[in-house]
Amino acid sequence: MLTQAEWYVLLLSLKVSLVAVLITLPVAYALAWLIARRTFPGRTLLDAAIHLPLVLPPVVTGWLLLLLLGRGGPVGGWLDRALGLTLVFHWTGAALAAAVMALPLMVRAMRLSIEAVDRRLVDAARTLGANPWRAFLTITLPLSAPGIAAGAMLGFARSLGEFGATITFAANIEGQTRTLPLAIYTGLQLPGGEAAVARLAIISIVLSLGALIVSEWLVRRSQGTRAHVL
Amino acid sequence: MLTQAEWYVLLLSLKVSLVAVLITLPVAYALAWLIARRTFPGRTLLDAAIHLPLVLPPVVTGWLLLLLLGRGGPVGGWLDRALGLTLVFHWTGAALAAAVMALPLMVRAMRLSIEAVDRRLVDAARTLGANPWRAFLTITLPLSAPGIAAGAMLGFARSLGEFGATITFAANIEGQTRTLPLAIYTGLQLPGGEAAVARLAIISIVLSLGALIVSEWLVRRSQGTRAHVL
Amino acid sequence: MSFDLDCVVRPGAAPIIARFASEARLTALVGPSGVGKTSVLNAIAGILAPVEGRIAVAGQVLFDSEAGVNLPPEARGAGYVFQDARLFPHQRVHANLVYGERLARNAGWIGRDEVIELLGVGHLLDRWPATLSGGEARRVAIGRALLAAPRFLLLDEPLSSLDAEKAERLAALIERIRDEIAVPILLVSHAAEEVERLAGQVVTLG
Amino acid sequence: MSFDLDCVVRPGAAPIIARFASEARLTALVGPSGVGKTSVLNAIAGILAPVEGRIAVAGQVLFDSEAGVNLPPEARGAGYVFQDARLFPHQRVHANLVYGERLARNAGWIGRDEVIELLGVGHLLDRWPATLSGGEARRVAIGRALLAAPRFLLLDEPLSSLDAEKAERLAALIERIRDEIAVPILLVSHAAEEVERLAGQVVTLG
Amino acid sequence: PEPPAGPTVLAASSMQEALEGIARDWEAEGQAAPVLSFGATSAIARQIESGAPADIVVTADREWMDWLEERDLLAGEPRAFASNTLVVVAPADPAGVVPVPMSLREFAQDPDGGRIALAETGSVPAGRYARAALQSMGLWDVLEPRVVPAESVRAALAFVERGEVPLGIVYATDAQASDGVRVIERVDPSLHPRILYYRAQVAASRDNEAQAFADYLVSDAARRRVASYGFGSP
Ligand SMILES: Nc1ncnc2c1ncn2[C@@H]1O[C@H](COP(=O)(O)OP(=O)(O)OP(=O)(O)O)[C@@H](O)[C@H]1O
Ligand SMILES: Nc1ncnc2c1ncn2[C@@H]1O[C@H](COP(=O)(O)OP(=O)(O)OP(=O)(O)O)[C@@H](O)[C@H]1O
Ligand code: MOO
Ligand SMILES: [Mg+2]
Ligand SMILES: [Mg+2]
Repeated sequence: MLTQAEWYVLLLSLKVSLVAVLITLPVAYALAWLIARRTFPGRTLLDAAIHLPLVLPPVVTGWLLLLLLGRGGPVGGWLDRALGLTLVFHWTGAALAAAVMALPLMVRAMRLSIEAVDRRLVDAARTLGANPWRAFLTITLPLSAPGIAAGAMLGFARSLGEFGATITFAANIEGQTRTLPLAIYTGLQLPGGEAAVARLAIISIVLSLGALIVSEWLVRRSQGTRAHVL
Repeated sequence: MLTQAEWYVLLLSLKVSLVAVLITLPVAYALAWLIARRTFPGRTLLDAAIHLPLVLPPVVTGWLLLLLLGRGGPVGGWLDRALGLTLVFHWTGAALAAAVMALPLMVRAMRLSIEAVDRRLVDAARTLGANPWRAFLTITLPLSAPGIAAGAMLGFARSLGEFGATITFAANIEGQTRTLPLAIYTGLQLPGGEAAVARLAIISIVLSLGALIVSEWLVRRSQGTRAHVL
Repeated sequence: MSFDLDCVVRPGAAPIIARFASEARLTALVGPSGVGKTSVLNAIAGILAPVEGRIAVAGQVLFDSEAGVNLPPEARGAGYVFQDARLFPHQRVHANLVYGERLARNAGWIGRDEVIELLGVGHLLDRWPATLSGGEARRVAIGRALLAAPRFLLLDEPLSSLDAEKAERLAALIERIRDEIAVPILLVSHAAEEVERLAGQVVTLG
Repeated sequence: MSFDLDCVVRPGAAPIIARFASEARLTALVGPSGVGKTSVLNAIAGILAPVEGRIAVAGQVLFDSEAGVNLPPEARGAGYVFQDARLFPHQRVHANLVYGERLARNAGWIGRDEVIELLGVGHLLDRWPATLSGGEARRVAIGRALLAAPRFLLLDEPLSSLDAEKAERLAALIERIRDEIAVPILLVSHAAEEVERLAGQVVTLG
Repeated sequence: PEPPAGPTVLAASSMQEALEGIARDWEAEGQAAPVLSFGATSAIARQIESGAPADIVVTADREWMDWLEERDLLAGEPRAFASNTLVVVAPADPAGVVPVPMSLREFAQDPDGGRIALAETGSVPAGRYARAALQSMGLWDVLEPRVVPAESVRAALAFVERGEVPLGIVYATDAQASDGVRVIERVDPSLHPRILYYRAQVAASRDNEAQAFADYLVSDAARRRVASYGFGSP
């Protein structure tokens, strides 16, 4: 059904998107919690900074990543020298670009769910002997699961579709950074590439449909979670 | 401070994004409600279809819009003949592209909030004489306001940043469809265009920061809304 | 017949059989915790559909599985004071109080000012429900139900969490509604003296 | 001294002054609805910080604005039965019951099986809180507080919404805890006979 | 598949097909296949500037090459290895929405004749060449308000293929490859600067084969290959 090259692109896309979502999940949740539950100077600024990759054209985000994380950049140079980690032209760079683009979506969904958690339940946990950290782990975190699920799903979908930042930062290298959207773009550049583009687009669609079904199923399995207290 | 051309781009971007969010809000909310509260055959498929613009590269979305809504397309041809409405090369087309790209983000946020509304409150409203429609308007709708606000904010930010679908569907016409991201992209293509790009990027950032502050302020004004029932 | 029930409700796995007819103006529904009192009230109010059977209140059939009758909650005219207060968290106390009054088709049988006065909630009108004490929330919930001009009342432990004085005042109000306005009342209560004082008939569930 | 309070709490605009010392094993806190009973309990439990003053329970200072003492709730050892049940909606009844037991540093003074038996919640262990009746939820909340091995108990109307038989059983349990285990108890109740039966000292607020 | 092990080539998207053909020839000669990455010329140049581990750069015009040269990022002179021309195209499907003119001049004289799709005339090379040609023909002032600036040549081509505009100006190579358009006019190459594709070796290149592949790109074999896709000689 799929050619070997298509399989390869598909697997790479999955790898990049999964890694992007997994590295972003804890970061996004921590940011969401900070913004939802704490007031501190610069809170709105932090919120705005998180939204930046949404507001800027993806190509600009990719360019900023390149300035910062390219081997000539301040962070990228250090990564390169200290850890031998090169992000540009590497699938980890594609994952990073996808993660940055997915971050604002994930933070928003999680924040919405954290804000909906009844603080009186946290109080109850505290009186029962839970320290703040434990109350967070046993009450706030599980009760905000719908937001985590929604955020993960949004982030995964966004990562699957990420194009502009990836091609600018990580380039378009077969086997490393040519994910589905880049392969589709590459196909669109070829005269008569429409058939290949259509095939790849259908793969994208099927993939996201599959992810959606899995995530809905996971959410429904933990339905008890969402029922309201008497 | 800003050149006249920059002012123009800024105002156009604002117009396009605001219109995109305003036309998408009711549609997104209706879809979110359907998915959150109803079970019907094809529910998951509808959900997947809404996510498509997130998963497909923006350029492909723009291309599909062109196929469908271009003057030669089935819907676009009808719009053109019946209503004299041409979307391609027109700012309404840019707004439509932005709306399509913003839709999945808005639906997800709204759905999360609708699912968090306690149905027992709707029951209470019904016993007090509210028909389903009225109970929806007075209970479900206002209680899901945090999701509406978050969705509107996400959608607005996404619209401000939308590039790929817009340039593919509506092209890059000054005064009609050259929004901030397109202007930024154009600048980036030129050697030495960095200064112009930086100015425009800062405008984008300030704009989204402003929108964020306004939306946070609106949400905080209606804070009573989010307090929990005893 | 004020309340005439012969139905089966099933909120969980176990069926609850409600079969009673009461001529009394005020009927008390008693029974141990978890026996199904709240479920029966929910069925009468129309927010929990019985598996089968028939529910009639004040001569009007609200539900009849055989005849295919199932009035929606808003057409039943129940004045339901829930066991939990269920105030609308996004509306201030005043808006909560008048929610049903605004929707009522017929004129109410009790005035807004009178309700506010009798329940002693006048100083709370501008407050959000989340800031109310337990007893305050309960009183607002009672006021909200009364102001909806209901054709009958369903009271699920209305006097619990009220101090003696306020409970007395409310009991007197219930008596007045029972005797003067002749609205059929179904009262769930665990307090024996309350039941004794108010009820014309006692139905024991389970 | 079991409870020794001299503090001001301010949940809303109006300050609530709590100034009492009680030697009794069980102290009843009474007063009209809205006077501030729940707020005082919240202050003792550590989830509502007093504006100023001092709170000591069983000889231990929990809060002292002058000395800068303010123990976090988890270090106070309160067994708090809230006025609303506040069960954790995402945990089944069993997990709710043992939530505090798992965290307790010292061995509890009552066993899990005994609590389940006495409160009659054995058949509910696998249920979600949202499916419980009012009285069932209250009983689970009581069990959850008892199992946390608390150093003192704060009971906010624990017997409301329980039927006579279960209320009696629970009152007997409270008596036993009071007499045998000598855990200081602060009880909020509107029922005169309950207060009379259980309390060694009655504090009237407001 | 085996990951390619040859030199890393960053190239303008418009050269994709031709470069892939050259790479296949090169591989068939027993060499390690080059790693190809396609994108906008601007993105490629910036990737090199930020220290990306690339060996060879291929651009669709001279400007970005100069930009790289100014920054001492190149090793040796950039050399042109292919050329292109512009054509005026119209939708192949006569049932298009707009009436198709016979020539560019006729189109310019009819103010209701619709719009013309070009690549963005300020930033995309194809658009700049097209503008220069129109200026030489004296048509730019008339046509400027009617221009639809597209993201790239391919996007301009798509507008014509879909019948959204009656005319477009694109590269001859693109028109040749598309079934959706027909050429109604060729643009005289003397009306605009020559359209040349350059290749250069990157200064930071560490691949041993890079020099060899850079040489191969300007060889006769490569010239024959690019010609098969419609490109001309430099
Ligand atoms: N969704 C549900 N799933 C399973 N069991 C349920 C559900 N809802 C209610 N029940 C059970 O149905 C029974 C009747 O509940 P109901 O709330 O009507 O009791 P009640 O008589 O009002 O009790 P109380 O006096 O404690 O309020 C209880 O045993 C309760 O646990
Ligand atoms: N967040 C708040 N904002 C304003 N007022 C508040 C807030 N929280 C509590 N109050 C007020 O503080 C007072 C004391 O409340 P509290 O809950 O302690 O009363 P209570 O004595 O427990 O009453 P009840 O017997 O009705 O439960 C009440 O008048 C209440 O309305
Ligand atoms: O909007 Mo993009 O730059 O096509 O991902
Ligand atoms: Mg009940
Ligand atoms: Mg209280």
